[in-house]
Order: sequence, then C-alpha cells, then structure tokens
Amino acid sequence: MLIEFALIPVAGLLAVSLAAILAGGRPSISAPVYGASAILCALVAITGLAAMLGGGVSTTVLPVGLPWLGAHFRLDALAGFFLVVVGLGGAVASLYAIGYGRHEREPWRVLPFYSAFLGAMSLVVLADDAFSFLVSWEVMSLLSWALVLAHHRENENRRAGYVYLMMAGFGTMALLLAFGLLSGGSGGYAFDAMRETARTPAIAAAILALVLIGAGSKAGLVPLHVWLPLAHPAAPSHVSALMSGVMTKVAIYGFIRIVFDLVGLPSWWAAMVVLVLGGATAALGVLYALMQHDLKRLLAYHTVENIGIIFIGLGLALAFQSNHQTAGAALAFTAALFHVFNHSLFKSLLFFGSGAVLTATGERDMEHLGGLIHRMPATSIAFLIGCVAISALPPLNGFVSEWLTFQAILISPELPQWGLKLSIPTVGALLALSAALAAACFVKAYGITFLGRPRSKAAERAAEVDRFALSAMFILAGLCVLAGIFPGFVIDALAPAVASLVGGQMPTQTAVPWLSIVPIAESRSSYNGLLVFIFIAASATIAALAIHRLASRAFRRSDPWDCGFPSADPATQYTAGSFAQPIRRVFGTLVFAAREKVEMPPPGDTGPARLHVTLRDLIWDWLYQPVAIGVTVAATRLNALQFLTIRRYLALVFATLVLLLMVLALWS
Amino acid sequence: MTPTMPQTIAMTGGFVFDVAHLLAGGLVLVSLMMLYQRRLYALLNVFALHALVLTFSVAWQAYIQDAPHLYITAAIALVFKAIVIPLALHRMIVQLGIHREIETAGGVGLTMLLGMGLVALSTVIMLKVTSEADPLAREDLAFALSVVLLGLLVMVTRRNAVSQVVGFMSLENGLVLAATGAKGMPFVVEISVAFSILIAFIVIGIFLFRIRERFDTVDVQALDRFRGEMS
Amino acid sequence: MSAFDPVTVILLVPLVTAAILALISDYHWGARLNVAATFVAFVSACFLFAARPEPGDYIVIDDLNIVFIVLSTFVGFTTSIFSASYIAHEVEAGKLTPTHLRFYHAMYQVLMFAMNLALIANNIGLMWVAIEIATLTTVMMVGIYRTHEALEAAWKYFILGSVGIGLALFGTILVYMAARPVVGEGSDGMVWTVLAGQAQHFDPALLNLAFVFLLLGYGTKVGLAPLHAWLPDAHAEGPTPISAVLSGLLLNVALYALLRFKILLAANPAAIAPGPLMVALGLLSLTFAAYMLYRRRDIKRLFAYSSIEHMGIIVFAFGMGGPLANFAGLLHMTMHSLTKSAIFFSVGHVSQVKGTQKISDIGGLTVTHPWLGWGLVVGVVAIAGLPPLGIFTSEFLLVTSTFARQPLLAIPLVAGILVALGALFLRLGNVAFGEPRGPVAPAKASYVPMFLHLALVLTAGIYLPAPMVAWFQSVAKLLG
Amino acid sequence: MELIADLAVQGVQMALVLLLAPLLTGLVRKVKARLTRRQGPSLIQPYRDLLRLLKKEAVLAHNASWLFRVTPYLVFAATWVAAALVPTFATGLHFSWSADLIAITALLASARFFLALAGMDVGTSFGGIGSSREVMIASLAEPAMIMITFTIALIAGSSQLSTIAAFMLSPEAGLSVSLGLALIALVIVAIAENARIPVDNPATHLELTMVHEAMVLEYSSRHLAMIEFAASLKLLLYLSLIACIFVPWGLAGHGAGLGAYAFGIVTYLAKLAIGGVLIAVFETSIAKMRVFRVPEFLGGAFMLGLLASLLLFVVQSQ
Repeated sequence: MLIEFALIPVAGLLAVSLAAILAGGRPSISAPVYGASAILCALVAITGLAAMLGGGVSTTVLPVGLPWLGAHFRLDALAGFFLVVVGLGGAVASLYAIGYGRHEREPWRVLPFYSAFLGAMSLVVLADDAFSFLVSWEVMSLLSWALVLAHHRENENRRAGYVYLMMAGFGTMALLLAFGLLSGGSGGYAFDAMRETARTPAIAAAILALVLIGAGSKAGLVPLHVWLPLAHPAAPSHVSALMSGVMTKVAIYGFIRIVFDLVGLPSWWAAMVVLVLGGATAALGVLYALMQHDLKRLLAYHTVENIGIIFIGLGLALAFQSNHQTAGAALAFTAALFHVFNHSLFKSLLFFGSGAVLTATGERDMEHLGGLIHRMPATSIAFLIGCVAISALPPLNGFVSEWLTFQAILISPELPQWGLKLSIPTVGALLALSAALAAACFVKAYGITFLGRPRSKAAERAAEVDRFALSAMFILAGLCVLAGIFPGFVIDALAPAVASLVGGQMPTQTAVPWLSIVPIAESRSSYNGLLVFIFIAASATIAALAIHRLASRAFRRSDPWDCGFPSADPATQYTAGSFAQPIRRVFGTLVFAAREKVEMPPPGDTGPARLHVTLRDLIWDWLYQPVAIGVTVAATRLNALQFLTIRRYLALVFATLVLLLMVLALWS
Repeated sequence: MTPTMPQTIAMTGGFVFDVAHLLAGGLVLVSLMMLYQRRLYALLNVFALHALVLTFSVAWQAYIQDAPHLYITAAIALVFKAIVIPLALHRMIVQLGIHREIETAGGVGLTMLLGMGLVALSTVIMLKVTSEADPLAREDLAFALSVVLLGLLVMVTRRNAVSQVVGFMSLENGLVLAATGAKGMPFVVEISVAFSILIAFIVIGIFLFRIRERFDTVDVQALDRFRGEMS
Repeated sequence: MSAFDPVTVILLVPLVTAAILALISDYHWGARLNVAATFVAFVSACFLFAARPEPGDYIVIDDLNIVFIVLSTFVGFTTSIFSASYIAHEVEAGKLTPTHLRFYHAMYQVLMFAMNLALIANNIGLMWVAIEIATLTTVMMVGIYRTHEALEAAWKYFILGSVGIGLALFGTILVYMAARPVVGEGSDGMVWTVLAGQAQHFDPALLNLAFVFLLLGYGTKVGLAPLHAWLPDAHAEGPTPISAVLSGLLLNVALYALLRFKILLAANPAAIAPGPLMVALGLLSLTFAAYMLYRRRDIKRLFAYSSIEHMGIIVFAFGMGGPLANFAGLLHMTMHSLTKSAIFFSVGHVSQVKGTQKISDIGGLTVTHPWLGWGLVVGVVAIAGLPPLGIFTSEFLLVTSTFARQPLLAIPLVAGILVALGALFLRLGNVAFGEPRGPVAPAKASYVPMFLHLALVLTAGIYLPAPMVAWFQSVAKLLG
Repeated sequence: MELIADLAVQGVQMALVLLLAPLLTGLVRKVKARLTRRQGPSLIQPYRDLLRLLKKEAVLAHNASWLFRVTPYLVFAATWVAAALVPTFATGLHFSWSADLIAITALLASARFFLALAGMDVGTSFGGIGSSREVMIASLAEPAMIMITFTIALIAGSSQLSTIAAFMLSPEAGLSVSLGLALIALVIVAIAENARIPVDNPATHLELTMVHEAMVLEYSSRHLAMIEFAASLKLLLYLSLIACIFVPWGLAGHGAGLGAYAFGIVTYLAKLAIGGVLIAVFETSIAKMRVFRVPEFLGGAFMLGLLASLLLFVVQSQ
C-alpha cells in the first residue's frame, strides 16, 4: 500500500524531467521544475517516514524491467529511512534551487536531468530486484554525470565527468558481478530469491568484496574516492549538495541492503576489512580536505571522511553481528544510520552555503574570499551551524552519531577474534584523529571564507542571497540543532530499520528521563544533548547579562592591535594554505609526499619571495596512474595493428587458422 | 558369393583411388613447388601447372563419379586458370615492369619447412575422420586442405600483389579439389564460375584502380601508407 | 497466402528495384524509390509473423531467422531514409555525382536482396553465395568515393573478404561431406533443416574441421579479431549509410550464418564444443577492440572498432550458451544494430557539417547542434552499455549469468567492457561537450531514423514486450 | 526533597570550580615565582585581574564581527559546564550523566573551535598563526585524549566519570601498565591543552612562539576576562580529571552525608594544591620546545594512549 504512495511521487519526478526535456529547458521553467521537485520530494520523504516508523513491508511488481521478472519494488523500514534522506535532501535542495537556479547560465543542461536524478535515487532505494536496482543505480550515476557536465566548457569539469563516469562504470560492473554471484546464474534476480539462497563463506566473501568496490566507489571509500572531489564540486551547488549529501548515502544503502540483508551472516574478518577501509577513509579524507583551498572541493573531500565514519559504524555492526552480539550490532548500526542522516543534513547545508558564496562572489577559491560574515550575515550563521555540526562538536547532531560510534567501539573488547581486537582500537584512534582534524578543517573553511577581511574585490562586493536559498539553509541548520539536542527521537525512529536488519535494537531512548540517550546502560555511558545545550546557553547568557549589568558594556572600535604591526593590506592575513601549513608539516610528507620549496631573492633584490608547495595524491599515483599508463601502453602497442600491410593481416588470419587446426589435431 | 567379385571391386577401387590420390597429391606437390619459386615468371608458370593438374583431377572425378557437369569445371580450370589468367598476369607484370622482381618475406627454406608442416597437419587432422567416411573423400580432403593452407601460405609469404593473387588462386584450386571430391555436391560448377569471376575482379581491380599509378608499385605494402591514422 | 507471399516480396522487390534504380538518373527519385522499396520489404517482413511458409529446399523461415529478417529490413528502411538526406549533401558538396548515386542506389538494393537471401536461405550453399554477393556489393560501395583511402579500404576489404569467402566455402564443403554418408548425395546434404535434424549422426571430426573454417570464414565478415582488419577502414572510408548498414546488418548476417552452424555442431555430442572457440574469439575481439578505441582519430573508425567490440560480446554470449546468455546475445545483437546505426546516422551528419571525420576537429556538438550532439551522447551511452538503454539489459544478463558459471571468463569480459567505456567517453567528452570546434552551420539532417532507433533502444531497456521475449526465448532454446 | 539536595550539591560543584579556578592559577604563578626566587604576585591576584578587566571598556577592531564578541561567553560557558561535570569532591552528581568523558572532551573542543574562529575574525597575521597552531595541537591532543578515554573506559567498563571514580575506589582496580601509560598520556595532553610549558608559554608574548596568546591577541577587557577565566577553569578541569581518575580517594559518593562532602572538598583542595605545585615545579625545570617539536610530543601521547588501549583489548580476552 505504502509503496504506491512512494512510487507515485517518484513517477512524478520522472515526469517533471520529461516535461523539462519537452520544454527544451527554457529558463522560465526553472522555478516550476524546482518547485514541483520540492513538493514531490517532500511527499517521498513523508512516505519514507511513514514506512520507517511503521516498520511494515509493502511490495509491488510493475510489468517493466526484466520481462520474466518484472520490476519489484519494496518499501520497508530501511528503505523508508533512506527515502527520508533522499526526499528531505531533494526537497530542500529543490527549495534552494528555486532561488539558486536563477543564476544558472545554461539551465537546459540542468533542468532536464535534475528531477529524474532525484527520482532515480529514490528508485534505487525502492528497488527489490537486481535489475531494477542496477538500472536505477546507473541511471542515477548517468544523470549526475550529465549534471556534472552542466558547466562543460571548463576542461577540468569534463575531466571530472570522465573520471566520474569511469568510476561509476567500474562500480556498476563490480555490482553486476556481485549480483551474478547472488543470483547464482539461474536468473534468481529478485531480492527475495537472493535472501533465501544459502551460500558458502567463500562466495559470501567474494560478494562482500565486490559490493565494497561497487558501493564503495560510489560512496567514496578510499582508495576508490578519487572521482568524488573532482565531480561533486563541478556540478551546480544544489546538485553538489545532492551528490555529496544524498547520493553517497544511496551508495551506503546499496552496501547495507546487499551485505546486511541479502548475503546473510558475515564472517568476522569481513567486518575487519570494512573497518580498516572505513578508518583509512576517514583519516585520509579529512587530511585531503584540509589541504584544499577550493571551498567546494574541501567539502567534497570531507564527504569522504564522513563516509569513512559511516563505514566504521557498519564494520562494527558486522563485527558484532558475526559474533551474535545483537546489542552491540544494534548500537553500531544505529550510529551508522544516524551519521548517514546527519551527514545528509550538514553536508547539504554546507554545499548550499558554498553555493551562496559562489553566487555572491563568483569565487570558490577560499584564497579570494574572507569577511563574508559582514556581508552575508544570514548565510554565515547557517554555515557556522553546519561547520559546528560536521566537526562533531556538542551539542549539535554530528557529535551524537560519532559519540555513538565511540560507544560501540568501547564495548568491542568482548569480541573474541584477535584481528578485531587489534583493528578496532586502531580504527578508534583513526576516528578520533579524523574528528579532531575535521574541526581544524572547518575552522579553516569558515575562518578563511567568512571571517577576516575580504581578500578580493568580489568578496568585498558580496551580497546576501535570496530567501529561498536562505530558508533552505535554515531548515537544515534547524534540523541539525534539533537532531543534536533530541537525539533520542532519532534513535527511536531508526529502531525498526535497525531491528529488521540486525535483529535487535537499542534501548528505547524516549523512555529515559530528561531525554538522555543511553546506548547500553546508564552506568556505562550516557549523553544529554538537550541539557548540555541548555547549560551552555544558560551559562553564556547569564555570564553575559551579569557582566553587562554589573560591570561594563561599553566598547569602542579601533584598529586591530596585532602586536602593534600595522597590517593594512588584507594580503597579510593568514591564507588557507598557510593555515593548513602546520598540519601539512605533520602529516604531509607521509600522506601527500609534500614538498616545500622556498625561493628567496638575494639581499638587495626587490623581487618577491615565493613558497612552492607540491602535494601529490599518492593513491592516484600508485593505483590509478599505473592503470592509466597500462591502458595507454597497451593501446599504443596494439595500435600498431591498425597499420599493417594486407599481407600481415592475412598472416594473422593464417596464423589463427593454423592455431585452430592444431587445436583440432590435439583435441580428442 | 564368389571370392573374386569383392577383389575385383577392390582392385578397381584401388585403381580409382590411386589415380585420384596421385592427382591430388600432385597438386600438393605443385603447391609446394610454388613456395619454392623466387621469380614471378616462374611462379606464374608453376601456377599454370597447378591449374593443369587440377584440370586432370577434376576430370578424373567427373569420370569416376559419372558426373558430367564436373567436366565444365575442369574446362574452366583449364581455359581460365591454366591459360587466360597466367597470360594476363604475364602481360601485366611486364607492363608494370616487375617481372624480374621477387620479394619473399622470410627465407624459402623456412617457408618450405612451414609448408611441409602444414601438409603434416592436414594429414593428422584428416586421420581423425572416421574411416566409415569414404576413404577417397578422406584422402582427397587431406590434400585439398593442404592445398588451401599452402595457398594461404603463398599469400602470406609474398609481398607482391601479383604473387598474392597467384596464392589466392591456388587456394581456390584447393577448394575446387575438395568440392569435386565431395560426391554429389551441388553448385560445384556455379561455385567455380563464381570464383573465376572473383579472381577476374581482383585482376581487373589491379588494373582498374591503377594501383601502380596511384601507389607507385603494386606492392601492397605501399597501399597502407594512405591512412588517416599514422601517429 | 498464395496471393501474397512475403518471402517472394522480400526477395523480389529489392532485386527489381535495383534494376529500376540502375536506370533512374535523377537521384532524388532514386532516393525516394529506395526508401519506398525498403519500406515495402519491411512491411512484408512483418507479415511473416502472421504466417510462415513451410520450409522448402531453398527457403526457410523459422524462429531464428525471423528475428534477423525483421531487424534487417527495418534497419534497411531507416537507413534508406537517412541515406536520402545524407547523399543529397554529398552531391551538393561535389563528392559524388548523380551517376555514382545511380550505382549507389542500385547497389543498396542488391545488398538488401543479398542479405535477405542469406537470411532466408535454407541451403547452406545458397546462403554462402548470398553472403558473398553482399560482400562484393559492399566492397564496391566502400570504394565509391574513389579517394586513395577509399580505394585502399575497398581493396583491403576485398582481399580479406575473398579469403574469408574461400574459407567459408571450404567449411561448407566439409559440412556437406560430413552429411553425405547420413543424408545421401545431392542437394539434401546442403539443406539446413535436413542437416539440423540429423546432425547427431554426422562424423564429428569433419564437423569440427568444418566449423573451424566456417568460424574463420564467416568470422571475417563478423569482424572478429584477428580477422577484423578490413572492418574499421571499410566503415571509415565508405559512405556513412553503408557504415550503418555494415555495422547494423551485414555483421549480423554473417553472425547468423555462424549461429546456424553452431546449432549443427551443438546437436552432435561427439563434436568439439563450439562454445569455447567462440568464447575465445569473442573475448579476444572485445579486448582487442576496446584497446584499439583509445588511439582512434577518425570518428567513424572509432565506432567501427566499437562494432568489433560488440560483435565480440555477442559471439561470447552465444559461445557461453544457455538460456540467459543466448537471450542476452540475441538482445544485444538487436540493440547493437539499432544503436550503432543510430550513431552512424548522427556521425554521418556531424562529419558532413564539420567537413571532417577527425575527432580532434569536432567539438562542443551539444552546443552547436543540440539534436545531433545529444543524439550522439545518447547513442554512446547506449553503446557503452549504460542503462536505461537496451544494451545494458543484455550486458546485465550476460555478465551476471557468466560470473555465476565461469567467474574467470566474466572478468576479462567486464574488463573489456570497461576499457571500451573509457575510450568512448574519453572521446565523447570533447566531441559532444566543451568549446565548439569546427564549422557551426546548421545541419540539414533527417533526425527521424536516429531518434526512432534510440527510442526503440530506450524502450527495450525499460520494457520488453512479452511476445518478443517469448520469441527470443524460443530462439535461445534453439541455440542450446 | 532528594532532588533539591542533589541540585544543591550540583550547584555547589558549579560554584566551587568557578571560585577555585583563579586561585589555582594564582597558586601556580606564585610557586613558580618563588621557585625562581621572585616574590611573585599575591595568590588572589588573578581575581583582581579579572575584576579589573571586567570593568574596562572593550576595544574592538573595526571589522570584528558578532562572532568575535560572542565567542568569549561561549568559551567560558562550555568550559564551565565541562568543568562542572567532572567530579571534584563528590561523584554521582545530579547532572553528571548528561555527559561522559568523551562528551567533556568534545565540549572543550567546541570551546576551542570558537576560540580559533575568533582568532581569525579580525584578519590579522598573528590571529591566524595562533589559530592554525592551536588546531594543529588540538588535532593531536584530542585523539590522544580519546585514546586515554578508551583505556580508562575499558578498565572501568564505563566512560561515565562517576562510575570510573567509583570503580577506581573499589578493590577491583589494580595497578596496570595501561593505567600508567594513560596517566602519562593524560599529563601530556593536559599540558598541551592548557598551553603550559613546554608546549606553549602562557606568559609569553614573543611573536614566533605564541600559540594560545596569539589567538586571543585582539581581545581586551571583559572578553579577555572571560577567556582568561575559561583558561583557568580548564586547568582546574584537567587537574580535577587526573585527580578523579587516578587519585579518587576522598570523593564522596552519591547521597553521602554532609560530613563526607566536607571531607571530599578538603581532599579535593589538597589534591589541587599538590597538582598546582607539581605544575609549577615541572614548568620551571623545563624549557619550552619549538612549535614543530610539539607534534612529536603529542604524537607520543597519542601512541601511548593507543598502546594502552591495545594492551587492554588484548588482555581482556583472557
């Protein structure tokens, strides 16, 4: 029953795209397209919420897709949760785009794909057979590829699109192979059939590896993340928000659906692989992010970090599940899902903010920004909330999910396997490291972009963005705050989805007094976002009021002190590059093969001194470059075959003939 | 149930077999001779001999199979392949001024060795055919296969378009040998006619497209220079 | 039934039209007649669904070839529409004269005739003859521009094709030899329906040998590596409608011939399994062509190599066998025909507008020529095997079923597909997007064939009608 | 009734930390001065300083934003809340379960986050230096702190400070290598977090070595007072933390009588005094290290923490 309610708005989204194509993507249809998408996405989200809270399962089969199978769709609690993520993200992004879309120079390269992209993401979540799943999955990639190419005239964007499509193709192939194993070669493509099939551990392991590649490449798991920081920033900002905030979550959904639902009970070392990959992803992602000074690219790299955190949660859940520790599995899984939700909120918010900055200044490069807090006050507040949330600082939502992940780590010594015993604390250390670096990263992002003095004329002339964009940002900021101070409600809402996959759930949180959250038992650990929030707000307010009332509230403006150093020129401010320098010194040589070269003019020379910093992406150098070179070399070598004489071509035919005859002669 | 009857048949069979065998084997031998030739003239002459042996072979098959239409094929082989085409090619190579040239890729000795290997291969493969099948056909096929392979070998080891045409024709002779050896096979005549036309096309093609004028030489190597893709 | 015999119409109409076209000097009328004749052939082919004639000595209509006949006449029809707008431009540009066009149109119909005959023939000798006629016809069409490159391409095609002809004939003779002891002498030994019924009694060694020769002989026509050498040049240098027909149809016809013989071999348990040979050649073609795509500078040659790649996939699928893989192979073949011809329709107009086939001189098509550009994008997306277009469906079935059965074979398959994807999109990125390069004059193009094909491919990717599925499934079963 | 008592005890704790923090700072300064044979300021000098600052007129740079003005209060509030959540003289306080050790660490991180932002707000070069170095130090200190938390939580079976303290008092808690490693790591973290020598020098305004002070360079009057107050609170917090975990003797349990609370307060004061003296002794006997040696120093703490928790993971299997 519910599934029809979900499919109708999805069909509506596809229809909106079709209408946009028929209208030729005229600029005048921009607002109607985004408006309709917003409403339809809201419907999707509401249906998802109903399914998520209801916990029931509703299925349907449509007569499309594979002919003898039909297209199966299913809406259960897990799908419901991800529908909420997709629908909410889509609705808010559409709202944002009503205003933001007006600045699009070539709307016909965005509008026809936009709604269908949202529809495809919803369909991935709803699909209940391998074919529908993969078609929706790949259509989602393809449409986002088209959106990445919206600003196709820049070479960099075309390259981004290319790398993206290649990785998407690679991932899809891995998933194809995974489904090949799941279906057992006899065409059992319906997920129901896959759930019922028993598999050997070897096959299950192979499936897990393939899904890690397939879903991991889409989500941005290291080392398959390389496309993400190229492609996400290239798209228009509301699409970047969707790609980073929502599409990566759809990839997570794919992983969860296959690994937790279809494959069956995992083995512990599978969990270890996921954990280690997650930990590496988190730490590397944030280090990469720290080194960026393109605001959108920084955000995109940071998505990689968050994906790592989610995978750590999922890996922990697998570890507990393989040892039949349901409570731990439920905790870790809840943490992962909670982080999925949180990240979809604050990453969208931050991309909206960067889009607002882009609209206002035309700049993505932080080195040309600064001081926007004065010129874009509302945006800067929303962006700040996003930064605090994503840096996992209490009392906002990002902290809650990371805290839950830490709690899951804390109960993991009970796991018997040595591999897990050694890897889990290490992963915990990586998680802690990445959380701290994330804060550094967003101090940099916010400090350079919004604080200080403008570093360019464009930043000086910036103006606040339109009210649609602002309302979209504030909706998300509000949700970040709410999810941070009322985490219990979110955890309880997630419970049916968690229970359906790991067979257990966390204690009911809304029953705990004072709205605290308690992962296992109150004596072990608890956290109360609401109280922390109230305490901080109250103490800060009381302190301020008391001081203003009893001591002094006078102030005057003057030049900055700066140790008496007259720094009139904004160029004397710390730059994004210099801000990251200490951390680059600490981690750079190891992770990025960083090299610094100083060109100091000799005394008396008035020429400028220069600092050259080179950073290399070692994963690109060691993993992708060899593949690219290999293909090029093979192509070049084989290309000689295009220029042979007819005689040599005949010789090839002849050789083949003789070879086959010899096969015949030897065959008995 | 006289013991002589089967014996007579066997002897007749043996004789029929021997002649067919001899002629087919002769064809293989001539094919090998073609591999040995270094001069174009000589090659053409040997090819004419090849066609001649084929003519006899086909005629013999026509006789023993009592299939008169095969005589047509024999006639075509004689007139067209043993006389017309070699003469035409003679004229052509003189016109093109390449009659003294020969360009083999790889040494003759190696080519000969390869040729022997191919004959051996054909025999081995045909030995696998169950003896229930007509032994005559079986041997015939072994030789036909050898001729086809040797024809291809000629095409592959010569750089020169004319000698490649010759190689192709000897390949086709092998096909005709096989076709005529297959008792009662329909379309044999039609096929031999079709092939003759094909060869005519090739020969005419060399003239018509004035390959010499356009490409300086009939050497097919030169044909490949005009490609948009040299990089 | 007696009043209207679709088979006769399918064969006679092209033949008669060819004769008339050879006489019509006005190329406008020639083009129109060409379209009309192919349309009639297509409509009559559709009538074959309703009623099939009994198989005779020379004619057979069964589940297998009806797929090919309808597809062939359909693509023949749409290509003739494209051809009409294409050649008009060639005449205006002075590349072809009306005399050439007379020849061209007549040859087009002869080609149609030959292909239909090859598909309908029940006699393996007749089939051979028909395929050779088709080859010779296309040889002449490829050389029609009379440029160095065109002549050279035609010559290469001719020589390699002739050798292929020879090998295929040898194979055909061997099949007859194998059949003779069982079905007796005379033409019965070449009638496919008879052969298929008794193949299990044939001598396996002879069948094996025959299959090797047929595989190489017809494989040359299919364009399997390493027998492919003629294909890229023939596609690149000939008129684009012929490229479309070559890729979309002629390759299929040769493939059809291979399939017929594969069925024979599969019916004989003692014979070598044809599957592994086809799988090996298919994989080789796929991998080879995928790498070759990278260094292409000529846009038509690029897509010609893509045809080799796809033929590799199809042959691989049929080599794997089994209901899913065979179904995938058939679907893939159909989709490839439609898609590749649509791509050539687009590419043909593009190269006319830009006055070049060099990829580096073409850029930003979606900016200057949105219809052609986006058509090309959709076509490449389809040919690269991305959903929601039809080729994805077949690749989905093929890869999943193969991986479950033979994981080691699926990996090179997947790798090949990916490598090809990379090459196609590498080129597409600059051809369809980026700053426009080359002349930007509007194209005088007929978009109907292209978008008709793409619409069909799109529909098939989402929804396959049940009758078609049932029919494909029965063919898949036939193929074993 | 019980609730009121609980709330009262909680209130005492909040007031206590607020009152004691400047005193502790004063004590450290005094002892340091005496150790270097100076007279030194009076013990209550920090209170005087704060009051004086509070009364002054604030001077703001022209482009200082609202964030610059709000931050001191936020930093103060977050630090105060964090300090109030650490058991000082009694465990099981009414609101102690609203945040565990991880959350307390994170609260301090929040404070630092805003402070670092404020350092960049005016757009001066020194503010940037301070902020960037501060986040670099924090990015190593925080994970080290989390690893310490892991270790302790694994030993005590809880990350809740009250439970930890109760566990440490119980006979189950023995000496363990992990605990020792954690203590060393915690001391290192505390030094770094509080900008003490050898990581940073709170008394210096020497440009190239400043970290924390560079960050707050633009602050004056009441804003500066709040920040200084927060710094004192933080020092107190870390001492309380070490005391609560490693020397929990004297801590009153939940609902203990007034006598127990009084005894708790006395022992707490004693612990603070010892801690303050130890800091002063340590600081006078060591030189400040180069900024880029700090990562190695803190990396050591991080590794110690990791080693400690790894050991525990391994040990707990037996």
